[in-house]
Amino acid sequence: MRSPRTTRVLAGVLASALALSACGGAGETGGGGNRSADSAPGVTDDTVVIGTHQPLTGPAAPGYSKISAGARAVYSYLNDAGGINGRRIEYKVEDDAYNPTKTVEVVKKLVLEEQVFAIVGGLGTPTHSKVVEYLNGEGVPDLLVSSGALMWDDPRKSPTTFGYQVDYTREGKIQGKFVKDNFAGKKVAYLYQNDDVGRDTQAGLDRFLTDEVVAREGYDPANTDVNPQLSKFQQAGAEVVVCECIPAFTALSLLAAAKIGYKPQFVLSSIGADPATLKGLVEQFAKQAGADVPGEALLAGVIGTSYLPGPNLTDDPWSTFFREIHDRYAPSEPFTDTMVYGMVQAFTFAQALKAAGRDLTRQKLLDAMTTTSFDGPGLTPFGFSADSHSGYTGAQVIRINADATVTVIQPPHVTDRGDGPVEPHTEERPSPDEVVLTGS
Amino acid sequence: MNTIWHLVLNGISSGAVYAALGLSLVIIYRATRVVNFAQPALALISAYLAYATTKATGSYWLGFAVALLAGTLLGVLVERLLIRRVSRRSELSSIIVTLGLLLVLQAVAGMIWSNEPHAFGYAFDFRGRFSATDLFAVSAVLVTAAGVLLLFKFTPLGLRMRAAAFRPEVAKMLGVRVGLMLTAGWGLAALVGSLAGMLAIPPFISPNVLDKVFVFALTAAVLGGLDNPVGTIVGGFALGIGLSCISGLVGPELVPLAALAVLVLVLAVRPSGLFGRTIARRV
Amino acid sequence: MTSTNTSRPGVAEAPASGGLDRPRTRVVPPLLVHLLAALVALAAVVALTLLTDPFTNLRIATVGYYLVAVAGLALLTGFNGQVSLGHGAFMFIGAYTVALLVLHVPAFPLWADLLLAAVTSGVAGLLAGAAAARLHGPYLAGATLALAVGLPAVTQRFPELLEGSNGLSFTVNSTPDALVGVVPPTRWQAWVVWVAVLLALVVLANLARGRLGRTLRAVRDDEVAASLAGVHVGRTKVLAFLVSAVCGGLAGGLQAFLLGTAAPGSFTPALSLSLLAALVLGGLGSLWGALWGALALVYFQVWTEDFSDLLHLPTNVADNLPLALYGVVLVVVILLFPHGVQGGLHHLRLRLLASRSPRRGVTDRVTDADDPRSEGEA
Amino acid sequence: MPLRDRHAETSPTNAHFSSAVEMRPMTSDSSDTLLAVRGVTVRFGGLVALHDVELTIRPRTVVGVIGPNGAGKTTLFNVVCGFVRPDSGTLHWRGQRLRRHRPHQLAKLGISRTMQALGLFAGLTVLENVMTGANRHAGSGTVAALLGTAGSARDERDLRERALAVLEELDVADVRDALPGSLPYGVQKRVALARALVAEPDLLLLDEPASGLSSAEMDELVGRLRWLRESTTVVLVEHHMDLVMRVCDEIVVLNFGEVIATGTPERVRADPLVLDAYLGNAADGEERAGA
Repeated sequence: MRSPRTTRVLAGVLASALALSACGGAGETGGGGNRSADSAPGVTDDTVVIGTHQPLTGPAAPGYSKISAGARAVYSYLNDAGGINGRRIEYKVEDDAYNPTKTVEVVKKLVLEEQVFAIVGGLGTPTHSKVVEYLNGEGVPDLLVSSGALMWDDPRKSPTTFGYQVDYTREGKIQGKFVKDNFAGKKVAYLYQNDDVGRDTQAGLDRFLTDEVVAREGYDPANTDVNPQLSKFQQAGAEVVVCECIPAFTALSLLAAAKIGYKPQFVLSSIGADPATLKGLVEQFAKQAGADVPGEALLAGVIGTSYLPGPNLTDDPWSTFFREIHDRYAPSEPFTDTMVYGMVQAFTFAQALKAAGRDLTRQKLLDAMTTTSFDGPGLTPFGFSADSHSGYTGAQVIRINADATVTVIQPPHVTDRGDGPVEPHTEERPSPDEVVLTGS
Repeated sequence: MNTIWHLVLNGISSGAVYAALGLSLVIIYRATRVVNFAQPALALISAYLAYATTKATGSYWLGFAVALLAGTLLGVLVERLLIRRVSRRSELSSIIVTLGLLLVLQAVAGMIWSNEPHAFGYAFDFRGRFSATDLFAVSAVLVTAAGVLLLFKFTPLGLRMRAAAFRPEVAKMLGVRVGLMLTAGWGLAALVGSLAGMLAIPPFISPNVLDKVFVFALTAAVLGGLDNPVGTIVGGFALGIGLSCISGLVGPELVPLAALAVLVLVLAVRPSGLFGRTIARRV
Repeated sequence: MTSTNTSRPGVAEAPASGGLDRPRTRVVPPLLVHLLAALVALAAVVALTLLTDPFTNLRIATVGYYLVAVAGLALLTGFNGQVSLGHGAFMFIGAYTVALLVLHVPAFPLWADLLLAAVTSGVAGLLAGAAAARLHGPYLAGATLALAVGLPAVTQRFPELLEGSNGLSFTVNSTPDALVGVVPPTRWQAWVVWVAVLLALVVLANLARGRLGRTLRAVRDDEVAASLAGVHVGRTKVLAFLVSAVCGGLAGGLQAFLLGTAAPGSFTPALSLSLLAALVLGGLGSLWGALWGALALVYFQVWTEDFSDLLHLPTNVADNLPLALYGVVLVVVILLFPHGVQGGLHHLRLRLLASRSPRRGVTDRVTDADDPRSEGEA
Repeated sequence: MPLRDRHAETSPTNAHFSSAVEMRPMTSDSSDTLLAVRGVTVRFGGLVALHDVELTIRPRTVVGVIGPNGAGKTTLFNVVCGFVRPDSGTLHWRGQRLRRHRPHQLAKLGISRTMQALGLFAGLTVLENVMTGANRHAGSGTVAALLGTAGSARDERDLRERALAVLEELDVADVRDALPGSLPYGVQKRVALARALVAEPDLLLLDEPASGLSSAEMDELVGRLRWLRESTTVVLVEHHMDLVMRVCDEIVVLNFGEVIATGTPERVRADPLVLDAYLGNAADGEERAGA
């Protein structure tokens, strides 16, 4: 029934479409190099504007929404003390709800509309990975990404991106060696988040653990029922469960094990081993668990890794330093590892900003990232150099006590992403008094 | 075999929750032909109130009572203030209004109690393959469901509620206060929904905690037939057990896909759910 | 965009007078009219992008792809009365199609990628429509919600190809070499998006204003009567699903092109629900409503976030304020302006006409327009 | 008793005497018969809605199907329209057997129907309602409509003109831009009739065309039905004996799903069985017309 006219119109549409095809392949990379980084948008005589994207709402907000609160407290502290090189830091936080589409939108907003000088601590692998290419293309410093993915360390492809966390593989290696050394001959199970966190951590663990591993089970962050996984571990007779989980799933796993009367040794990744948060989540259930399990026993004895001076390292001067800032600038928020995570991040950025000097450009900030020796607040050094943008290079191993304090059971060790050994890190860190950022 | 048994036990208690929340949707759908997307938010707010009460007094059961009471009250208020104005309009209007309410209430919860998770206790000891808490959940849901059915079938109030829902004009002529009955229906539904929330939320409460549960509860209700309480209860338990088995045997990431597949398969054969009545063709 | 307000009585009908004794003149094909209107709209968009900064250009492009998504939904839900809570699933399909093509078949030109995104999504829409054609009201709503929740889980099943929950990231090269450095990238992107959007809208306007649009609405109002009038009800419903899925796929593809991402976290049920909310805010039953809805989707959030920043509230309140305001607006609009922005504008215009020529009895029609219209089955 | 004999003729045992309507000239089924219903039985669960019903419709006639409430009149229409599948029996349209036909195919076959509940499209204007009924005349396909070709525009103009013509014919063209819900019931009924007529059907099935009309409107309807007979064939289901007696060439009386009488109005009027059926249903208030 198609009229000749219809055919003609169809032909016309096709022809014009073909004409458009002169544009070339959509996936072929075009010419044009990176923007010059030797500029300084967002910088005035007395301010520097920086931005970040964080999940303040939505399903990922629990656990992460307080990082920017910690960072903000540190910036307020620094600004009250006169700023860095005479400049106040203006900290713009955009909520991306952990939705990659929104991440791209808000980051472009920060860069194009807010004219930020740098992006600091953008959170999340699925989210931040979508803006790395853009930020590098625009020459925007993309510092201290809040994720342990390996991809931030790629100086050739992404010269302006720098990691922050100890990456998942390094951490896996440290955990793997620790388990191998301290739980020789015991059966091990992995509970992993079914994304790059799980994949990269297992790569590290597997360098030391092979035949010991009797079960590997993934969990999906959208599915809070982990009873099936823990049941399988119990049936496989696993005595050590390495849990590469975010805090909520660490807590869920502890409770699921308690539910089925399964008592393995838990070994937690740093991302899910925040004692203060975990205590808040599980202590009530420990109380409920009755007589045969002493109070708070759910958490007691759990082993984890950490690389920051968390709230529980009470004899660490940095921990005290941050607690003081917290008490003054964010007293209403709980003082947790999450908070310290944001605080150390902000402090580290301030160190780089200080080192970049008064005559600030983006290139100078990037140079400062690789030349500054960031001794402290972190427990291990960063891997920053001309050919590495890797964040923290190691971690210590802690045991959580019944009262949610922690005992360091293995001092900080460092390693690399490859075949390198896991070695103790011995250098002393300076105290907060010795790192002077403000004033002239 | 052992594994499957464990998975089934595990699924029964989550199924109880889907059944209860699904039942609350069905009660409202029968009464006002509205699918209440705000139901998880009503349950959320009442659970947060329970959380606050328990924290202040130390008594779980006082919090439990507050949740049920607050839930009922919220349901009544929502019907009086919002639904009454839109229920005679299109289906879409009520969907959007309840969605809007969902957003507002979740945001309010986040404003008051923050978006961070808080520990939220179980009613009884949670330990054991089929713990006291699981037993409580299942029996509470079954008792509630039975109560709702008996109320509808055998009490004058239930009769009036049904009359108001299905033949409002006739009911009005017979002296039934139709508006009051619809309000009562919402109150009852929100009560059941709050119970579901109290059972579903532990161990942690945060503003989005009931989102997934709600999707599965709606799936269960659609599976069972939206105007059929018994079908929804059966659908809820079946879905709980089925999804637990899929999570344990195939992979946890397949759970949402499996729910979709089951729904498509069932609706392809029976467009009004397993136990739903097919709407007679009007000619 | 052209006036497609065919569901309203009277005033919007272009040749309202004339009737039977109008001489048989040559008809102007709707295609021509709509293409001309699209050209005018494109000129306006280009002018707007020239006047605004790069980031606003990006927002203009964002409005564009949301517009085509909401317009597709308008056809399905507004015109045809099938309430879909899972429209985001089609955007998901479109976005991943473009992403995979850009990554694995880089030689394909952009228009081919977008076309394939629309086609792939259309096939999915055909399947979904065939399954949904027998479902009514809340059963359809429940099934489509399950679609929105379930489909993105596919990425977990094929982590090698689809990169699991992290999703795919890529850069789409679209600026012709001659324009590199001349036209800012976001401006060029906005142009590309709007060309595609307007082409899609031309087709949608052809459909909405013609016999098919009338058929869709007839099926919405009364399936039995429609079938007696010779309308194949099932096929019509599937057609509505197909067209709206094509639009959804195109929107997803444009989003992927614009933002260089395709990740499951972008296609949550919240996206589907906000598309539906935007449609209702803008006004059902008219493609203009989709425009207002898309604008609201993009700008409402911006304004509320700016607003909550201004107030210096505690973080818990400030973080949640935009969400709360969005919810309040949804409720208020439904309660006070049940026909959305477009309904309000229409009302206003009729009022103005009525005050200008009181004899025409337009006031009656104003009440007509306010009659609650039946959606889906009575 | 002739009536009993005739009734016996329709029973399955005598099915080969298929000439059910006595009046009908004894010609073969195909040449002079528009629609033939043969031995149709419909059961809903245990209830027999139609039992072995025979009906023959010749061109250019007005046939009335009457009977008390629940006699199976609308079910008969629904069988013809394909909404209800008969448990046994056949339908022939112009001599062709209709097998598993669906409602939407009727328009193409040349059969239109109005509904008791009108079924006007509430969101469409009167003109659009009627244009929907004219779809049968649209020549261009879906693709052309999507592309908005000149062909589809010509179609659209054609449909519009056809619709307007019918609206004028029924004196409702002045409300063409109104939504049906805002119109008086009588006008709505005319719009529904217009929607059925615009398809230019060979057979028009009217379900209760007179219900809810004033006596003036009823007179108008009678005139219109007579006028319709000039160009088409009408079958109407009706309670109003008065109307039926005035306009029908032929009447079929149903009771409890069975044809109890057929023939001219005069014959049916005189049939004691019919009287019985109606008096037996004394509650039937619609019968006030006092035939």
